[in-house]
Amino acid sequence: MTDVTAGVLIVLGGLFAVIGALGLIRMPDVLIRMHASTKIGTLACGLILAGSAFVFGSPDIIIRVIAIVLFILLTAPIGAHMMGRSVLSTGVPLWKNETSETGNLDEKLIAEHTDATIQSK
Amino acid sequence: MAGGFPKTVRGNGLTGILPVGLAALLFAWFASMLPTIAATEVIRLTIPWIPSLGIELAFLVDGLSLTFSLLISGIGTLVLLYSNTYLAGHPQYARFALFLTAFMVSMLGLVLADDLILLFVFWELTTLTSYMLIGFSHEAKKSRRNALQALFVTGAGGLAFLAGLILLAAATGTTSISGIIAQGSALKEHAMYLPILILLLAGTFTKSAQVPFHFWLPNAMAAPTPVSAFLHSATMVKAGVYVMARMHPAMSGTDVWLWTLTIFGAVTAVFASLLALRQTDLKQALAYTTLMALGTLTLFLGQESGYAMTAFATFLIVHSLYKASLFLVVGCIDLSTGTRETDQLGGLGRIMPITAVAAALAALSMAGFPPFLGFIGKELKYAGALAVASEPVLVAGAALLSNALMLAVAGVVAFRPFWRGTVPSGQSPQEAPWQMWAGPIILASLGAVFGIYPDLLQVALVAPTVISLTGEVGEVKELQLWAGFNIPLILSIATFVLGLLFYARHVQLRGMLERAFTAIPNLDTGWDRFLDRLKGFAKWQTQLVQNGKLTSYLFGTFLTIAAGILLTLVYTGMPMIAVDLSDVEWKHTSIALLTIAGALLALVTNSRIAGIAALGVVGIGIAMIFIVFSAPDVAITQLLVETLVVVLVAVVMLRLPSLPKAEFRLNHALLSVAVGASVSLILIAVVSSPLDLRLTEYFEATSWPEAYGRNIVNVILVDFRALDTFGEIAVVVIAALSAYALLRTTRKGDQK
Amino acid sequence: MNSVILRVGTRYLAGLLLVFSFYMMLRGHNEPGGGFIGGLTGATGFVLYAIACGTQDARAALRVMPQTIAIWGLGIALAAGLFAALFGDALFTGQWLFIGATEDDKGLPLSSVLVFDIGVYLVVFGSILTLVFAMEEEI
Amino acid sequence: MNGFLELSLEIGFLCVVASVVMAFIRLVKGPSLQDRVVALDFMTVAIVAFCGLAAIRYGTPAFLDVALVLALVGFLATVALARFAERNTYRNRKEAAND
Amino acid sequence: MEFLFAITIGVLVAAAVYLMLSNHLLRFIFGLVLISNAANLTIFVAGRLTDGAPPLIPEGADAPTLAANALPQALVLTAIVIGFGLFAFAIVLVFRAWTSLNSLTPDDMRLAEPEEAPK
Amino acid sequence: MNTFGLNIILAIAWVAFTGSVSLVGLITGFVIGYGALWLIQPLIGTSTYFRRVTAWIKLVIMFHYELIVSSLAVAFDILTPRHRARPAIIEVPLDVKTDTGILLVTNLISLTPGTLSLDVSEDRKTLLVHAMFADDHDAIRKSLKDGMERWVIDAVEGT
Amino acid sequence: MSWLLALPVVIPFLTAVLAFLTRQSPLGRWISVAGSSLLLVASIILMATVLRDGVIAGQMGNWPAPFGITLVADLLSAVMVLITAIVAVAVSIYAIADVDEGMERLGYHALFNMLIAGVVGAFITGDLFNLYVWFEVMLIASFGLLVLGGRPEQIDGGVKYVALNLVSTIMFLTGIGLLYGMTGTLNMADLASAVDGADQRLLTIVAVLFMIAFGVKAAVFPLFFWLPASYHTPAFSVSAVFAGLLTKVGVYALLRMFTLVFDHDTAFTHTILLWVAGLTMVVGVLGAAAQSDMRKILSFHIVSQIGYMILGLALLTPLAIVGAVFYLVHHIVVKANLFLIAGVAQRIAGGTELSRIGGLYKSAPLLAVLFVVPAFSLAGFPPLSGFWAKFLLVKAALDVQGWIIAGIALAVGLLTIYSMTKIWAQAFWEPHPDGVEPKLSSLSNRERAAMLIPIAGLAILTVVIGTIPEPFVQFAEASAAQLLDPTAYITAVLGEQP
Ligand code: NA
Ligand code: NA
Repeated sequence: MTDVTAGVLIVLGGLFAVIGALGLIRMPDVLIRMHASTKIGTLACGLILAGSAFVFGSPDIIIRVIAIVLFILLTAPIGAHMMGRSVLSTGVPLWKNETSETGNLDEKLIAEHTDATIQSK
Repeated sequence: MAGGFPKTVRGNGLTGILPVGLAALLFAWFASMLPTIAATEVIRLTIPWIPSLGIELAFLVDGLSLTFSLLISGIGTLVLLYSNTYLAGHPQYARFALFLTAFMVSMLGLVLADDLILLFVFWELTTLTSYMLIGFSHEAKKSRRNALQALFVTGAGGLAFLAGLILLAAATGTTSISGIIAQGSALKEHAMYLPILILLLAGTFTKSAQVPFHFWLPNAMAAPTPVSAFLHSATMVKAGVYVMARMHPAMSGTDVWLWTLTIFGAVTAVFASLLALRQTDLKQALAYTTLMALGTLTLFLGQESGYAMTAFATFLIVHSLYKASLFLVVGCIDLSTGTRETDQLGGLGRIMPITAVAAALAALSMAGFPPFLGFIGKELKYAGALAVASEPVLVAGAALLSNALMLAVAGVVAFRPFWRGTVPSGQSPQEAPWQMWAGPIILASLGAVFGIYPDLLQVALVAPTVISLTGEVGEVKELQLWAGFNIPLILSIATFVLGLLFYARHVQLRGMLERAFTAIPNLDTGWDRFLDRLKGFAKWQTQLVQNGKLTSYLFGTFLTIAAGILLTLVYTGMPMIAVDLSDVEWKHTSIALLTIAGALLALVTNSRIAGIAALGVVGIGIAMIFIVFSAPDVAITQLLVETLVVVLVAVVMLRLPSLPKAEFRLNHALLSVAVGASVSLILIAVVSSPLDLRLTEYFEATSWPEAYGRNIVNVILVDFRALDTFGEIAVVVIAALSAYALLRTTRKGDQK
Repeated sequence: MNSVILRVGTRYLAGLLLVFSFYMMLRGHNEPGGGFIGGLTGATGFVLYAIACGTQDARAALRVMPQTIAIWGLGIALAAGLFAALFGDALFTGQWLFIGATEDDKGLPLSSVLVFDIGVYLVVFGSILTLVFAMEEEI
Repeated sequence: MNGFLELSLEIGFLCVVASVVMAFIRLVKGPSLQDRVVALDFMTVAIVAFCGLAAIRYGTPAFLDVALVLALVGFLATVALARFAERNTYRNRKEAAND
Repeated sequence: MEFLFAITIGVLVAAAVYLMLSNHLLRFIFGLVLISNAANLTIFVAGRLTDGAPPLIPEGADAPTLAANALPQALVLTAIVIGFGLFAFAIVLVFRAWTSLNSLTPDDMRLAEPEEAPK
Repeated sequence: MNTFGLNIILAIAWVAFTGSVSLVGLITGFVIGYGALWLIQPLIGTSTYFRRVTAWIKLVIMFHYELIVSSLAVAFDILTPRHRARPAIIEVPLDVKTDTGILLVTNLISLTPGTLSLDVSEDRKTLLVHAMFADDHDAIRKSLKDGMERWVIDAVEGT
Repeated sequence: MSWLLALPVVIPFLTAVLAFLTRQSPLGRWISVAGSSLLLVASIILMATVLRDGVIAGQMGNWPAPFGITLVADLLSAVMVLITAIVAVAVSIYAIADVDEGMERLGYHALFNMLIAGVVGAFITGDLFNLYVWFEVMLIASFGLLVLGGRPEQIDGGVKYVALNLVSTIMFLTGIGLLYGMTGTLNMADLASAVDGADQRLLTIVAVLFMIAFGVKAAVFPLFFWLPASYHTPAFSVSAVFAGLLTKVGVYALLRMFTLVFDHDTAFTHTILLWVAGLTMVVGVLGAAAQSDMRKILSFHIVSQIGYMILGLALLTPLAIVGAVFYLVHHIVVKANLFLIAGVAQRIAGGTELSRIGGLYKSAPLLAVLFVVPAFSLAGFPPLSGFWAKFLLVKAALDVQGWIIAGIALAVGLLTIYSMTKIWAQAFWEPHPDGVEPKLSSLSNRERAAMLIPIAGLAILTVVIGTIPEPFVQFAEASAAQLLDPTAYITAVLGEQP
């Protein structure tokens, strides 16, 4: 039974991984691609790791798996945030369908962030 | 060096006197050996030096070496005495005296050495000290040039000489000179005889300035006159002659020996005497006459007859006496009048009477007038020449011509300045102080004394020398002023007539010679061209290999790698290769492909970020390999390091410009493929046979029971091979400190 | 880097990485890990700190100059090797002390090998930070 | 290990490797710096999953340790590159302003 | 399996050599990273490859039943760290080359070996 | 959360890492955690808060629910040939005050597909969110404020 | 026994640690001097022991060979360690005057001692991978020292030095991997017999790979580019220790590996080495002839003289190995000294470019004397050490009818004379172009002592080797015997084995 659960989780995780990667290829601009990679990737990873927790079943493995997932949950969004921020501040061209409400956002961000970074030196 | 003798004739104090005393002591010491040697005995002194190479500090005093020793130490004493006044007050006199004394000692060592290698040591020491002495006026460019020339030419010969000595030692199985001579004629039959001879002669001919290696000697006159007197008349240049004489018993008697020495000697003698007459500078003229003497001595050594050997021994002494004397006289004239040009000299006889007498005595000996030793020498020369086995006429003719020219030169150098004309205006010459005329007078007088009492010389030196040369007592010929009316006497008379004629016509002759010699290629200007060519070639070659371009260096290095491996492969043939693809899973293939794809992306991309990302992909691919093939520790480390690499590159790249577009270079591509293919091929061959797992099995067996660790990799790192790990962390520390230092000096460097 | 999110995240992550790095180091003898991996991980924590809050803050937090840490690490590693001299063993011979050892259980192992690994940890940690801090400051 | 799990694992590997390959395509195509970095970041996460699969496949929890480390530090590269992009833009603009 | 990765290593080396030969220091660095990886992998592959058996001794056992060759792993680990040290220095050097020589093309760096030797 | 609490968490983390739950392990973890915190001291301001266990549990559950539901939405968009997405960058005013709170909010928003936290303004009052399905900006703002931010405030800053 | 072997490595490391911790104060330099002196004492004891007991080996960590790492000292290793210690003492004293406070604060003394540790480690290890590690220690320390000071030409030279040495390092590493893959062992004594079981064709190829990797380190033709590109750029004490020691580690490694392990097809491998030796001699000496800077001339001469040492190895007769060992020792002393002297010349005459300096003979006669000794020793004048070195090798070449190579060796000697006299004529004899009189008295008493004492010491050593060569020749003979018949070495490491 655990094997079946694990198998399902693994296959599901694998499918999500593929979907995430597909999103990475298919989606029209970088921010949208990040949606695909950050969350779906995390989800896929979590599912597969959960699968392995099921297979091993021992508490230390489960704790370890939980730790891994927590670490990813902690770090992945921070990375995504950094990337997103840099997308805005470097003025990467976005998809035509973007409907942002802030007009000169990138200028503002550059002024706000990078200035401080450089000046802090 | 214009304008009078030094104000003070007190010389250079203790620095000046000590060497004289030392030299005199040495002379006295050698003189005390005369009775022993005259009794045809030898004195030996042997101290072990390098037993493992069979090299000894072996010294031998026999007739030949004692003759040389006495000449060296005796003339050395007088020259040092002379120099003390000649260079009185010179700021570098101490160095001068040191070098001159060192030279003298080296020269003594050379003639006393009874070991080939020891001999060579002293041989090179004379080269070195003479280099220092020729370049004594080191602030003059000419001195430096001529010193280098002398060093280079004799040094080149010296190296050939060394090769010859080594071969000689190998052929005879000993480095002992006595030992070699004792082997008798075995050497002459040895297969290596000819190469040995050629190499040895290369050394002796250059050192003794035989044509065509003669050009350095006149240039060496850049040295102060006492040096010329000592080195280039009496001693150093005779080192070559000495060695030929020393090896005479072991090596002479073959056709090669005979003809080589005869031809080189004869040509040198004639050529040099012509050149001597051509000179207007007294010192230069004397320098060429030295060449003539060296040629003559070589010529004699070519022979085997007792006449030739006796003539050699006698002429050796004669020449040393008069030539040293004349050089010293020229030094006096030079200091007194400020010039050495014959045309600007005259009438010095009344003002410098003692010097004039010395000059006259020496010149008469040189010209070969009776009753001077020079006359006896000349007679023996002719006798020796006529005793030459083949072509005696040619040899005698050469001797005649050179002797006549010698007479003319003697007139020009030692007669004219004193006894003809008047002192040119503007000169106010004085008699030399006694320290400076003592030497010439003593040496010149000895020429007369020995001429009148030849037996003195005969018994004490000539006979023992000839015995050294021939090994037989019976070969010694009598030294006598009157040997009866014979062919040598007739030749002597002819010499006088011809010589006086040459003297009378020397100005016209000089003009003729001038024209003739400008037509002959001059090796001296050739020297400068040689050096330029050498430098030019060196520059060209260096530009070629060391062109300052890193890409060339890298290309060369990688080319060496590829060529080294592939050519070796051609030599060895293909190593055993077994390809087993049965256990390859699709996973493995995809990981490999991913890694390759990453590498190719890094290769082709013009975007820095794509490049870094590509490296990241390669890193990930390799980490996956480590994971799949059971190396979790390595995988973790790989991933951590990869992350840090990206971080560092990202920091540094902020200041670097974008990548330029890469141009495709076919030669680079071919080389890269060759290197890559070689590595692949070797690795495939390596993994084609099974691996001996002794070490790993030991680690597996002992890791837990003995090293208390379950992670074998970690146990290897911190226990089995902890020293590696220690070195490794040292690398990490040093890398950090080095990079830190490099970064921190930025500001300092930029501010400059 | 002037990001609130990163700064706050770093607050947790840096500590987590440090603790995690000690863990990786200590377990290294029996499980994947060890001084290198520990040191690298620990350094990563401070690298993150430096990126998020600037090197001044990171240096202040570290209190000791990183190069001093590195060189002390080297000294400690060397000392761990030299320790064997006291027992007449060769350089880098592991010296073990099992606290509370019984028949079945080896107890709590203390060893020169562990000290060595700590040295390795400190070297890697200190060296990387030396490098990264200096680069951050100079570039 | 039964057949179902083995099959699932094989599918899992296939999917993960395929996703890595697709991410690589994005990495090659770019076009922006961020695209490439996102692709690389995705690969990192995929390797974490890969470690999980390897741990099951070979019955060795040791590979989970690899995942553990990677989960913690993997994002550092992303952060560094993102920061590079920002600072680089700023520098370029500043230089352009100075010109 | 080894064959496959031997080929992979060859490609890595070839790419690395080409990059190192390009007259640009950043590309040289890229090449350096690649070739270091290739060298590490060479040791690993030369020590033979074993799937799924990390050289860890299970609790309760005295020795592993089947384990991958641990020695090359230790060597590679050492080599990776050393390689990192060298890389770190190299990248800083490249940076310094840019700031003090204002060039990343080494063939244009002619201070140590000037084009024309001064007379 | 005060320093002590953080330390406890680190100690627990330690136990988690070592995988052996014991007093010795906990103490060791506490000591090592203490060391780590000591090192990063300047980062930790003085702060005291209750832990709201129930709020935490709710947060965890809701987060996972959101994660799965919106993942499916994004996956659907990826897999279907036409892009339904109407992406936009939206400014969301922030009520959450504490560092931990901000981090949680932003991270959780990022982790739920469809929304991605791009940045927090320097004054910590505004959050920039990239939303994939942003036909109605205000609706998104509202759902975020009433959903994720609310739950986080309850868990972290609740009285 | 094992501590005797370990101490020469441990001492410089401890010194480096202490020197680094005290880098902000002048104490660092004294620690460095003390550490080097201690190293000297340790290496003397080591040498005495090896002379008394023959080859000694120590198993680090008490793990038996070939499983752990073995440190081994035969006569060659012992003498290399000893000479390294001597150079270390000389240079650490010299550095007191030569290295400025800025460099000290950046850790000069620590880097220097780490370099020495790496060199000593390389000489004393009996494990191939461990050799790689020491190579790296040495290499990375040399990187740091080379660019310390950060002048642009240092950076330029550093780029080339680093780039090419990294290539060599990676080749070495690859070679180790391959050799391990063939034999399953890393212990060099163990390798000596383990290679017999390997595919001999493959072994030859791997041997060539090692030859190239070590060839870069040893700076032989056509792999020496990095050396003349960089050695004239760093601080003088740095270039002295580089010139003396670094390339010699490469030569040592060649000597060790190609007598102990790769002796299966000497007809091929050692013929290549012979070609390499000849070309290296010639190309190096011509390179020197093309230079006009003292340090550049000396740098190219390093290359040229490496050729002589390789010649000894290539001929592989007892006498040739004697010559190589003798040359190795002589060269380290002499070459390090010449670079130190160049440093003094730079200080008092204002440079090393020969056309811009002069007058040293007239106004600094002591320096002139001190220069003459190593310079003419290098040129091979008797009775200085270089003569015997050259003599032995030429004799060895002639003994095997190697006419051409002997001729090359001699001709290169002549060109060496040319270079040395060029320096002598232009820096010493020729008046200074600016009319200044460079005097040693322009240095402070402390500087004068710090710079001249090591120079004088090394010069005296040169003279001693030259005039009393017997013990040195005997030593070299014993060492060559050990190299050519490695039984003692192997037994010392592995114990009595079938
Ligand atoms: Na063998
Ligand atoms: Na000059």
